[in-house]
Amino acid sequence: MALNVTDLRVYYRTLRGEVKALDGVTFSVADGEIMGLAGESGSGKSTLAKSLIRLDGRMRHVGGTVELDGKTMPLSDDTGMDRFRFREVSLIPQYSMSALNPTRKIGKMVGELLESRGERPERAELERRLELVGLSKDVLDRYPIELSGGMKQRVVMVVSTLLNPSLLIADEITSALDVSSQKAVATTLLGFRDRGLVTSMMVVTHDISLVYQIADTIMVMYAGRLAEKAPADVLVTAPRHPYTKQLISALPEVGVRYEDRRLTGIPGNPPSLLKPPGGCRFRDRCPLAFEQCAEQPPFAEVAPGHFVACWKAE
Amino acid sequence: MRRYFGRKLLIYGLTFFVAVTINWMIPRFMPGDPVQSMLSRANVAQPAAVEAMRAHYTAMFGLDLPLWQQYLNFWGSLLKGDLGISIWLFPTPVSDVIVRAVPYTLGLLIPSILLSWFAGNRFGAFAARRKWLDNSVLPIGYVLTATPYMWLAILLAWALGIVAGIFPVAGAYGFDLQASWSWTFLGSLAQHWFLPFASLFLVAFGGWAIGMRNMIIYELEADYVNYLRALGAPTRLVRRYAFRNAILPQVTGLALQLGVLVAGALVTEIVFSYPGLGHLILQAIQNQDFFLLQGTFLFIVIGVLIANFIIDVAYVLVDPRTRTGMGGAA
Amino acid sequence: MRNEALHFALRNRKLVVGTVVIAVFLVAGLAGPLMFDHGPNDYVGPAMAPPSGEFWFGTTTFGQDVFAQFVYGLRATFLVGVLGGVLAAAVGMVVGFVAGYRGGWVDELLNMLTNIVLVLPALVVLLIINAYLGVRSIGVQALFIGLTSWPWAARAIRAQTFSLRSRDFVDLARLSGVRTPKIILREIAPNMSSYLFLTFILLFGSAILVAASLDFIGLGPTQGVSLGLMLNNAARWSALQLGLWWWFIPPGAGITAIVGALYVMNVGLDEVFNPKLREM
Amino acid sequence: MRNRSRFLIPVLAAGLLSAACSGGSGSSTPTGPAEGAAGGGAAAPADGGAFPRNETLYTSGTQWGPPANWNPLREWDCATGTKGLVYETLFMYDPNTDKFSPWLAESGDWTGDLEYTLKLRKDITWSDGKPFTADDVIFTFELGKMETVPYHPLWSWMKSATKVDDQTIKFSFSTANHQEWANHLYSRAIVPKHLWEGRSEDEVMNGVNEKPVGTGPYAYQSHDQDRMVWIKRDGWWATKALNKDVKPKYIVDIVNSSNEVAMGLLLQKGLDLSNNFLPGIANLVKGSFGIKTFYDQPPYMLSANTTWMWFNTAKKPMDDKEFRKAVAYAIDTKKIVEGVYGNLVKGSDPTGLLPQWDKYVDKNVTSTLGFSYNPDKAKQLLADAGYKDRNGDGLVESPSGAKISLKLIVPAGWTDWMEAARVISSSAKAAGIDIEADFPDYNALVDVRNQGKFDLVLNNDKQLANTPWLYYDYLFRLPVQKLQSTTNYGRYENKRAWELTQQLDQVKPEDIEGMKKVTSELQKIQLEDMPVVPLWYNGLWSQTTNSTWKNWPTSAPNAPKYPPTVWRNWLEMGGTLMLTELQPASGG
Repeated sequence: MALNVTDLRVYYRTLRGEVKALDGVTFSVADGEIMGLAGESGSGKSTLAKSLIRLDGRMRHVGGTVELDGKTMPLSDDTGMDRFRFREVSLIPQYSMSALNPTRKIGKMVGELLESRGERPERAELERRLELVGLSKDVLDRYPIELSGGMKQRVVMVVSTLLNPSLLIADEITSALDVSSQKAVATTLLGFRDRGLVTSMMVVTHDISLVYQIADTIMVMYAGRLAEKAPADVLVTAPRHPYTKQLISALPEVGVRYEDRRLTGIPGNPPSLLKPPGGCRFRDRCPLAFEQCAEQPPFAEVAPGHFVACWKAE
Repeated sequence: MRRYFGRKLLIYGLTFFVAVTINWMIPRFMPGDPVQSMLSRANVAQPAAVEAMRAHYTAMFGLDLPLWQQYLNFWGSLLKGDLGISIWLFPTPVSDVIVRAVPYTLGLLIPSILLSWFAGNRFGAFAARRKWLDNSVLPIGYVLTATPYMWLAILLAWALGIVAGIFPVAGAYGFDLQASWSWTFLGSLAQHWFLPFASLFLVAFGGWAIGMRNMIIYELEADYVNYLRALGAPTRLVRRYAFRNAILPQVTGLALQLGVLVAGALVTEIVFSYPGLGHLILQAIQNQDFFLLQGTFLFIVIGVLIANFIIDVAYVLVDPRTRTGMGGAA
Repeated sequence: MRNEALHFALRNRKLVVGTVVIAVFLVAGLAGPLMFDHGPNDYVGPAMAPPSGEFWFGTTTFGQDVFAQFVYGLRATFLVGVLGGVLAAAVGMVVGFVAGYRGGWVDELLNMLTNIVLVLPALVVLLIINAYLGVRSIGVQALFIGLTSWPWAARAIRAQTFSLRSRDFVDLARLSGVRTPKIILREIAPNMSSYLFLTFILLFGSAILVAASLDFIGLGPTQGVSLGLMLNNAARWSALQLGLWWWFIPPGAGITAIVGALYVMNVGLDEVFNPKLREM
Repeated sequence: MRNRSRFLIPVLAAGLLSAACSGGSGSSTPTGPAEGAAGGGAAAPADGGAFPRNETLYTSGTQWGPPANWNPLREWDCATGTKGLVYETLFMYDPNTDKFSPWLAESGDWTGDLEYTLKLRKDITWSDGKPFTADDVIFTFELGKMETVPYHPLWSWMKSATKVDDQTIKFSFSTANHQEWANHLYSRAIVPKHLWEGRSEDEVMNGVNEKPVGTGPYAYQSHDQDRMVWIKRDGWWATKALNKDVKPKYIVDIVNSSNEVAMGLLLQKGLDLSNNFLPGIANLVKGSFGIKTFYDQPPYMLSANTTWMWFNTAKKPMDDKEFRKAVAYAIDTKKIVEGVYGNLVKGSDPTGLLPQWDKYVDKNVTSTLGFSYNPDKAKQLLADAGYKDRNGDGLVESPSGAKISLKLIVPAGWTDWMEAARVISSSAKAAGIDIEADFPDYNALVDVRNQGKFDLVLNNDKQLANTPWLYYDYLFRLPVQKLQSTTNYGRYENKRAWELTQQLDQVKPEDIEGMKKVTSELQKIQLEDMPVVPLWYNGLWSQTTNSTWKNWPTSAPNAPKYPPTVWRNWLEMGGTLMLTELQPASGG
């Protein structure tokens, strides 16, 4: 098992109190697994992705553990986490376009980064990897501003995977791209896994149709909790959680890109995470809701590799 | 890059043109006749003699020509480096008066600008996001940068000069000395230089430190910093990058602040009777010597333009974006 | 959202301290002069008296009440700051909005104008203008300060406008045929109101400093009293050499406190408006 | 190219040391006196360029800008001491005793109604070794034939100056203006013919005269932006002829940047003689700071000139002498003297004549016609002349009902005068006269003053001299020109007064009674018509310290009484003699 997350709770501190953005999440990602992570904005998917690599100033690790390759990651210890970062767990951020220091040539920046992590920069390996994503080695002598958006994204992808991490988190990396670039990026990610440059991958997105193309499994989150996790095919074709069902049914046709606003097209709003109601959080919007839903349903395995958090999912 | 410099030079050229025109225009459309006032100080009894002298000086200053011709002549003599003749220090050419004062002003300005810029940036970057420094030292920075230059100068002159008697508060070197390369003389020079320098330095230092601190805080929230952090880059590297990026607006800021700094030097010189351009301006104003005032004005404008250009060059060196032909921020 | 801003505002120490300082001086400037039945320049006491119960800040060489001068001077200082700041902000906004929104040759032209005024050292220009003015007043001083200190504001506003110009709501307004000035007023300006306010605060502060410098050089208003003029008089009448510290410390401290408070307010407001900068 | 480098080099020459180098050696600039000019065998001072304190006299208060020329004809802006220390005059005049003493001249007498014979001393040499002769004197006076030379008007009543022998000159006149001539005798600096011959008019008047060669006790040593340094010259004629010697080897005259700087230097004993107006100095004189003034109590200073308030008599209501008188009574001069000046000045006599001219004041006239601050009297005068407050604003309107609102102009930045103008404004308002103080800049003020476009203006252009004629010339000169640039700013036209003034000019200076007869009549006219209000006497600002040099002139019984000043045009009124009386404070 590459990644084991157990009852992870991460809250946001705000003035009005703690926002329970991630409220008891348990799942695992196997070696070689590419897991898509979907959900509306505010569902906690981004919080989850961030928690696994770096909590920002307002986030607090309240409880639960994360194990990567058998080692527990000290989420709230910023320096302790450094041991894992880059080497064990790495990130392709949403903001790839601006993730590179504008005042350093790319090659130099990579060199300095590696050196600061105590790694020996190997020019040849770097160039090979760039080639993999279709970039010439010239980019190393360029400043970020001289590259196009797509090029920058690919550079970031190369940099992030340079130390062959066990887990690569790709956070909404395609949202800024057009359809054909999205496809290319998706393919590149697949390539990384297939060549063994990364062991497992977590692809955070709001676009199930895209993630469906590359993911082995898809996990759906709702209001800070897990709703459903299943192999990609199963989830898309036979979802069991009412929320997933609504999500999927909102897709005009599997594999076709759909508009972001469709997801929010589901009637009603997600509950406030400041003081979330007890029990199932989808209750208010759920057509199937009944008394038992006042109790929090477990994230139970209803079929091999298929987990659902719903009393009616049996 | 050529486009970048081309544009800059065009702006500077136009600015110079505007400055010269303002310079020429203002005195001629303001009340008061410079020759008249000079003569009235000459205290000549006989009206006939006054008339003769008046005609003489008016012809000499070219005030009897048609305006357009005066304007052209003005440019003509300007390009020859002739800024006219000082009324206050008649018959010294204005350019000579200025040239004598300039070294003192530069001697104050250059070290105080550069040192305050370097020290302020270092310090501001150091203080940013370090709780106790941020809370204890930055208020001081705010007070410093809000202090009117002349007031700090007055305070220093009073406390260290008059009350404590450690530093002299007037002149550029002891009145008992003559310019020479002796240690006594250089020591005296440094002693007289210190307080004006210190007050300029402190005010500017406060400004740069605050500016840098705020810049760094912005930069530390930038995406590339988050990315580096996510990849476990140590704070040292992150701060180095943030500093490097935050310094860019500070370089531009230097160009923007130049006018303010020059103004600060002018009033500081006035407080310390330091014989630079500020002192000259005060004298020109008090003696209604408008040729000198104009000359000094032009000289300062030229100086600021040159300094701007130097900063532009420096900016190109530190900001790759301008070099790669994408056009800079500045 | 509004409430949140207010909440942060009340909890932001910088903002609170800055506002309180400004308020105290403002009240002193408005109400202080009412305490006196004499003008600031009247000879009311013994000459060169140190601070006492009767003359809180002592007296000048002429026996003028320094405290009375101080509170009257505050008025002048606020007035020149507000007038100069408002004028500079107005010019900066007009130039910035028009340049940023219109783009093209209008932008080029205004940008060039901005750059020219920007490069000219403002105080020196003011010096030369003021030196030739026969009669100088606070209004004229503020006018010229306003006319020389707008460029950086214009530049900043232009950049902001530029980024707002292509937003959906602006496009929408434009497509529905709203006229340009209205778009700027209704759509763009409100969306950067906090930014405009910050700009105004900085212009306010710098107008005060510039005015003080002019006053100190002897190019201040020819009538009345201001903090800068007090400094000028103190220096001219040898307050330093005669040890009349009560004459030159209050006006400088007043200017420093007001301008410093404005700067601190500015940073505080910035933190309130910009969540990224909030300290956790 | 040369011009370009003139601009660029200083800009590029950064750093302090280069600043010191090029800024410090002011004498290397093209206009400064050339290197060789340190004539008189002057050697650079020892000890790394420092002037030994005990041999150096530090003065200030004259030079308000860097020394720019050493041209004694430019009496108003030549470097301090050019006339007096280098170039000397034929006579000395001591205003305190009203005595002329021969200086370069041995004697001089009116040898006819229109003829004056001057005898020169023998054995006087110029600092370049050439003998001083009658030719030099004649040459100097003949320079006045050039129109731009300030004493050109002399030639409208002087016919010729002819050499009798090397030591004797005969001047003949068309009009014997005795008073003026006496003034010329001690005011004109004599220049060496052999060096000035052949200079064009422009050079004579506008020349810098870098290498001043004179007959006086000092020679040019060096100068910089902020100072003028003179070095004692060997072989000054007076040492032998009059047994007078100047003690300081160096005189360093410090350029005033401001009065407060002078005060600071004085307190640190960096100045021996400050001729600055130092407000608040009375406190220091009374304290233990070692600073002395001529008197140790008010007014502390000798008087140097009168501040007058001119009425523009060409304008209403200032054309009405009753109104003018009312204003004169309405001004609280005492408040100016005490409040503004802290008793450093003295209120003026109603005639405006300086204390040194007291003997020319006809007390009978002043006791009946004199005025003093009396608001009730002012109101009475106004009421009698028909000036009444018709609209109840506390301020009077003119008999015709027109509003009266006058502006008293004073140059902006002249802070003491600005304060005084405020006092005048408030005391006039208290008496019902609307006078507002206004502070245009100096240029604008000169413009409106000379063109007669003002209401009221303060002025003190005329200084103490040998003759009150100068004052009456200032008050009454006719005809009124389009521009009145130096005299009669009020455009006051009184033929009788002008005739009397001219008459006064022709009275011999020794004939005190004859002068008094004329001045008495002038004073009567002046006080009856009140074209101008004398307000206060400005001091001959002078503060001294005893740390290095002693025996300064003071009012104390045994002390010298010469004017303690190095102001321009005062050295020949005793300033030079003051220097000869100085003694080193220690070991002297």
